[in-house]
Amino acid sequence: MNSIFLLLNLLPILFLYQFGGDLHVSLSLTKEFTLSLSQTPLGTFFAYLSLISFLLVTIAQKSKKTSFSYYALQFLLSIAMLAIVLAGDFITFFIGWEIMTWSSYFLISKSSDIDTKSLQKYILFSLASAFSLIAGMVIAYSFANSFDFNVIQNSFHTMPFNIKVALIVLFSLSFFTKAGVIGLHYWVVDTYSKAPDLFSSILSAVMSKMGIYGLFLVYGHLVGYAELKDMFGVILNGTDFGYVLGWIGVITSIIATFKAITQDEVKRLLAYSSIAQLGYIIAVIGMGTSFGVAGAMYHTLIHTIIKLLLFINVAAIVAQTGKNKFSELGGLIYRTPVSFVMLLIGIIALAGMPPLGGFASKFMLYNAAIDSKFALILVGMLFSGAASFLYCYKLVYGIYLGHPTSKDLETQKEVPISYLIPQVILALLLVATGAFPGAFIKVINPILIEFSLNTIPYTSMGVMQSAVGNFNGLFIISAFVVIFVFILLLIWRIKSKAKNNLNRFDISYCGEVPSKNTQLHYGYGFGTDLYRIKFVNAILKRSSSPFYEALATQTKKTAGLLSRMYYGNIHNTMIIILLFFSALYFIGVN
Amino acid sequence: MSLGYYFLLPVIFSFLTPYFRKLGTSALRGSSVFLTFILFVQTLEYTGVSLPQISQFSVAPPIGIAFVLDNFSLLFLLIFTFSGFMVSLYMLWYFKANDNTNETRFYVFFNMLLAGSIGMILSCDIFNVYIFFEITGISSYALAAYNKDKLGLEAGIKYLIIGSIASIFIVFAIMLIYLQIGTVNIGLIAQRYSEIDPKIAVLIALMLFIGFGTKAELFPMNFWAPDIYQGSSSHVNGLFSAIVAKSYLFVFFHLFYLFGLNTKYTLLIMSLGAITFLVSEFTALNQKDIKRLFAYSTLGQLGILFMALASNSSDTISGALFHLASHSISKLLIFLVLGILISKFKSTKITIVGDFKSLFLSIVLIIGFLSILGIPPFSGFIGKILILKGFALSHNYIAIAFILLVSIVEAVYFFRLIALMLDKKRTKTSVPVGFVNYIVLSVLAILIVLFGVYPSLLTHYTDLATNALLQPHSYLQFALGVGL
Amino acid sequence: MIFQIILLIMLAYVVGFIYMGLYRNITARIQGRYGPTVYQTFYDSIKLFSKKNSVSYGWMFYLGPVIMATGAVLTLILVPVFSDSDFLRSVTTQGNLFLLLYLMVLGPLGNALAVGTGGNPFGVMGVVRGLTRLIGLELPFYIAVVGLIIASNSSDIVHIIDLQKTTGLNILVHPFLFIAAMISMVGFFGASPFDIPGAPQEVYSGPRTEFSGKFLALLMSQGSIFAFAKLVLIIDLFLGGADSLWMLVIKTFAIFITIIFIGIVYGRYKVEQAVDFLMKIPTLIGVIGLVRIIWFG
Amino acid sequence: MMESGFHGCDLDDSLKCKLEESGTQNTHSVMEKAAAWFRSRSIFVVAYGTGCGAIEMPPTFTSRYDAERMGVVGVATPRQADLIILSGYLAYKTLRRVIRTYEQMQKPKYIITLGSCPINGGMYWDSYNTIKKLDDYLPVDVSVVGCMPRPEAVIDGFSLLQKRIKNGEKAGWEKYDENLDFYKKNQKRVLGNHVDPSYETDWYNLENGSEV
Repeated sequence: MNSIFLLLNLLPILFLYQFGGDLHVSLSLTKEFTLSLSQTPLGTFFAYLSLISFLLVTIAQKSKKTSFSYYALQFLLSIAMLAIVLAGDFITFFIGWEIMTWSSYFLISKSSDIDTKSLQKYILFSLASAFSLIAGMVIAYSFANSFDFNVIQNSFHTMPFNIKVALIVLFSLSFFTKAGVIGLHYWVVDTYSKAPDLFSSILSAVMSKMGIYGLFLVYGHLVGYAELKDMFGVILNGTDFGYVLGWIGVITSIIATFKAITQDEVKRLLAYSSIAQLGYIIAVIGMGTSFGVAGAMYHTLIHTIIKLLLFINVAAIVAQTGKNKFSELGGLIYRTPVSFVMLLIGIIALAGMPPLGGFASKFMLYNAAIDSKFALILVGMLFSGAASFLYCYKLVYGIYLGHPTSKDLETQKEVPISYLIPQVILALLLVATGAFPGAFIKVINPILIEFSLNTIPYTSMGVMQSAVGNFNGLFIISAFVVIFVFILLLIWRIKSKAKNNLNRFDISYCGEVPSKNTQLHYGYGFGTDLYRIKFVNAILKRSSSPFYEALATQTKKTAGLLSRMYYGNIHNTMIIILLFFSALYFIGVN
Repeated sequence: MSLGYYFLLPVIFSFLTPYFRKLGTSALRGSSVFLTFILFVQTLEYTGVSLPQISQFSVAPPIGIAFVLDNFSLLFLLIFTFSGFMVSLYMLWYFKANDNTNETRFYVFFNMLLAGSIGMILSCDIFNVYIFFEITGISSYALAAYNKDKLGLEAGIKYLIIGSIASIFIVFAIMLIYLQIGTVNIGLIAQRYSEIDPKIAVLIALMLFIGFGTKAELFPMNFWAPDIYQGSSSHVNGLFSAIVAKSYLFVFFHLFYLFGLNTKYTLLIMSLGAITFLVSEFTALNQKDIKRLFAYSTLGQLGILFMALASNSSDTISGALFHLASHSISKLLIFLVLGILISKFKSTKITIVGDFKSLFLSIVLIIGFLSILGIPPFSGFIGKILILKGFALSHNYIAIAFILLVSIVEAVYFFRLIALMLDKKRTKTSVPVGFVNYIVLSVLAILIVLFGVYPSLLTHYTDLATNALLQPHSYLQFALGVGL
Repeated sequence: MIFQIILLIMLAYVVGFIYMGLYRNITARIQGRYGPTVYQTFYDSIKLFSKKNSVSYGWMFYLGPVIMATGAVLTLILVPVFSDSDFLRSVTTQGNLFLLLYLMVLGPLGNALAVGTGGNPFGVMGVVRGLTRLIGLELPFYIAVVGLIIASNSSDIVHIIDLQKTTGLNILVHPFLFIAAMISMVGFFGASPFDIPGAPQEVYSGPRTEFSGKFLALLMSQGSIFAFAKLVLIIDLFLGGADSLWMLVIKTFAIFITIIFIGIVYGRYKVEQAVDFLMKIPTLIGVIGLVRIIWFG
Repeated sequence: MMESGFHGCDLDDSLKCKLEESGTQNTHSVMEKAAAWFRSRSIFVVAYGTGCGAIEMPPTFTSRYDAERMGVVGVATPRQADLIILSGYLAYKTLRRVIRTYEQMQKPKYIITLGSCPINGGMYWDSYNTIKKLDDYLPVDVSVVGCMPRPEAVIDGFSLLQKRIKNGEKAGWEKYDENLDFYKKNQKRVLGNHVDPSYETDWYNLENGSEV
């Protein structure tokens, strides 16, 4: 079954490749509705991104017992996403969007530890997002008389100002919910952590990117960055709109980063990290400059790769050990060395460390902020980046380093090869993007042209060019490797004998001898310091859940109040009818 | 076939039912299937004919009946006959699976119900409308109570009382009209309605509004409805939801537009529809009884229909009619599936949807749910988006916001049910579906999907129906031409 | 080219060690002691390299210090030590200030992996304290760097140095940024009051707890190279760089002695106090400088 | 102050100590001589404050006497240390930790004891839970006598140790390696079977039929 669906997943890629970037199909549903696919450079990028992700995840599913319906739904999901990114009008977009919503809902429900509350959270937020989208699209229709993107784009500037703002707000809300902007992220963490382990990678790596695609579509294509600038005016070197979005993104990423550090469940940490990383993208997506778009695109690519890698890695570990908490894992480094290296590459990129692709995308993001002179936003981004080192380290330490917290961890074997193949591919991609950061500029430039922005100069594969300095990824990575090897050889040559097979309990422990019962894994203690820092404590204490819980309670109360009306006896009904009639009569006559 | 047979055939079959019973149960059941099949096929034939059409039966002039079929009533006729056909097929299974001595009684009133509701939408004489109104009413009371259990009897009695009150209002209205204009022909009334003294006109409008509004389950006259749904069998609920409520809705809006009430009362009906939608969806949240839950859901959808149909704009109405058709099919599907579950578990708690194990039932049930929620690629989506698009074109953004916000509340309980179905921790019992149900339910589900992916099948008719409703010249011509 | 780089590393090594020795010596003098010779750290390093054995908990433990040293050396060659040297300029333009900001953390994170592998909870506690402190420590420094980048409209250090020849030294033009950066620098040097990660009274010596022999020696060596690189970075950013060895020594020493003097008079902050402090006063100073640049610059 | 040597193993006669008098040259190549010089110039101390001698340590390392000028500096962990200072009597309980600490130090490593107690039990000569002669359990390099020795004496001890390191004389850790049986046997006598963590001395404990 796996191989069948592997081939099936290859089909859309081949199909897309066959059309060579110029796919325009349309099919009339009714006299008003047309289903149309229209390929743009932006859509093509996202299409390949999602399709290849699905392919890799399907490879990883090989060794996990997976039912036919799971595969079928996943395939349906990939087709729905293809429809979203290739859609030429809102109807197609929305149909794809909703099929994505419910097929992912059923996929999530296949997890063994899902509960009704999380499912409800997911679907309600998804539907709220969809309804916000539908509101936007019908309002746009009422002025453009068409759901076609190009028609809406052409008639957008003729709409009244308040309608323009309403449209931007509605679409933004919808896509923000999907991307999990803080405040609207209530569903994200539970869903990501409780979904089937491999499906979490799709959720985080691909599905959240559909929100980003939507934002690009609206800001870049439908509204247009020039129009945004005209509408909202200019602050510093950027737009007011970009400034607001910048703060939204930065606050999202700072809060989510701190929340991530304090999580005990591996997938919850990754979920918060996902929110934080998408915060970066949102921070620059509205800036309306070439670098803003390029940074957001680049980070989209890198984040997809990283999150696929990390979630597949974690899924493999969870499948292998049956544990998903930092306090229950640990010390797997020499049991599963390949997995460890893969995760290491992932977190180096996640932290934005230089030799790998993570830095290239961060650099683009920072350049975007510099370009618009949004200094404090840039500082915020850097700050959240610095805080993210903590959760990156927690991720690798909690699972692989330190001490095994239970006996069965000491006898684990390396995870199945099918989990490792996609990880190796993704890790190589991260190295490649790190070494050749400039190569991606070629992909971005057509999109910038599509958005009628200036293109970014391209010099060579290895060099990332920017207005305020550039960096040579190839040089950095080769210098790193050369120095590393040099120092390694040096230290290797030094005679001081390294005693390698040291027992893991043989540590400096104040002269004591720790035993198997001694709690030596520090996985649990991470982030407790943070609660004592006033500023961070203020963030960690707050949560969006009281608000939504209160909303749910109030809704229930209202429902209870209203339903009391329906439990009266027949006399009351009659009296109500008569009273209503007389009331209406007097109003009507007078 | 003359239009009159739409009324006559069911009546005749209804009266013949005891004799069919004597021929054997299969003849009894077969007769109903045959009848509904004939009616449905006949209706399909009318789709290709130029409309309106008229046929009259005069006993001795001026006593007689005249039927007019225009595009608006054709749509309803399609829905009714199709739903009737589906239900009668379903009953083949139902009576086999459940020992029920009331079989004959059911078929009598089922045929009668069809006769009444079809007569109501075809008649062009307001007094005949009233008569059919009563026929429909009486058969529904009987159907509600035919289980003869406590809840069923309570439902029947309640329904009877409320129905009588509604009829009183209608009779008064008809009397007033007759006193003022001296005719009961709808065409003539429509022409001369403006001549009525405005104060009396208000009174007539309100009485008609209360009478039909009560039956069409409009807030605040719908407090009886959930009790009735709770007391009746599930397939009867399907009939109520797909046929009965829709037939009252038809008359309500037919008169609404013919009498030119749309100029004055649009806002009132729209806001009442909105409140219906809001109140019922919120109330549905806390329901523990599955039939009651879907009663509220039906009320809510009717609320949307009231909002959209009263909106005076052809786009919205066309969308509303699409939604109406889609809702009839989806609700019928849901109620039939629930019937299967209820007869298996002998319980009406909402948890029964989490207890059964049948892939087929799960899939069709979820299709029904998603369609009602308006999620693509199912027919409910097209209906909803058409309605919203219509509101958007008339720049009625408040209505859009309202529908979408309340829809989220609706989603809460629908997805709670779906989550129950998907909950792997519950112990699941397999449920026998029955061969005929496979056909019935798949046809319904396929139609939902078909209208979802290929809506122009249906939009063709809804557009014609909208035109017929908003520009009733040809209808009026025919109605006036009734030579009684 | 390789030769030049090796020469540079040697220079950094020697100067770094002497500075570290001076650090101990000056500290001793301030405390009224005679103190060790300035070469003491060099002796320590050689002694550690010549230890008969050094514990290792596997290959990741082995590689950690190497990664850390790589980070330090890479940082060094990307900071223009001599602002006039064409060769160094060409090398440093391969990177930029953002790259340096991240490279400066790369080493410690690499080493943190080794610490984690070592399995000593005290070591990991040290790392976590270090990373937590880093949250606060980086903030003023980031503000300063971002301010400079925006003020000179370039993240290229060479360009920032060149610009100071016309506009005047950044320490005078942007004093607020300099103060913010200096407070961070105190922490980057592990001087009081921000020396909580390796507080010997609490967590042994923090991240270095399990390192012995050649690994400890490598860590010490990279520490001095890294310290030198950081000093050079500060003088490049704020003091217009150095074009000769003498200028380099004088300027770096000036910065260095300031840091020593700050470090010697303060007690140790707890980690939350440190972050709290860093998020308040230096950040505020930095923001004032930043706002001055963006809105009034 | 006296130099510690192996002048008799009165506690156990079954094992023979391979005694070598101190003063033997152990360094041959230039490299090793240089290394020995550097070692003597830089001594990292883990100060194990047993007994009353702990009070003498702070003055030794702080302003008044400043051992750092000789390159002697305190560190926190045994992994980094070259020298352990035991500053007083050693109860059995303490001995267990001291042995553990000593074995975690990296070679070359040295021991300096302060006061009389580690030499002959001092005032605890008839205590039921105090060892009398540390040299039977761990190889002491330098014993600084006195009750308690003043910091000057301690520093004198340091310089003696430095001289011995510089000269490449055979140090205690080498003797410990060579006579491990002897030391372990003695340690076991006072500490019972659980002398050390099993992974260090599996061979030893298993030989005696005890499970750890």
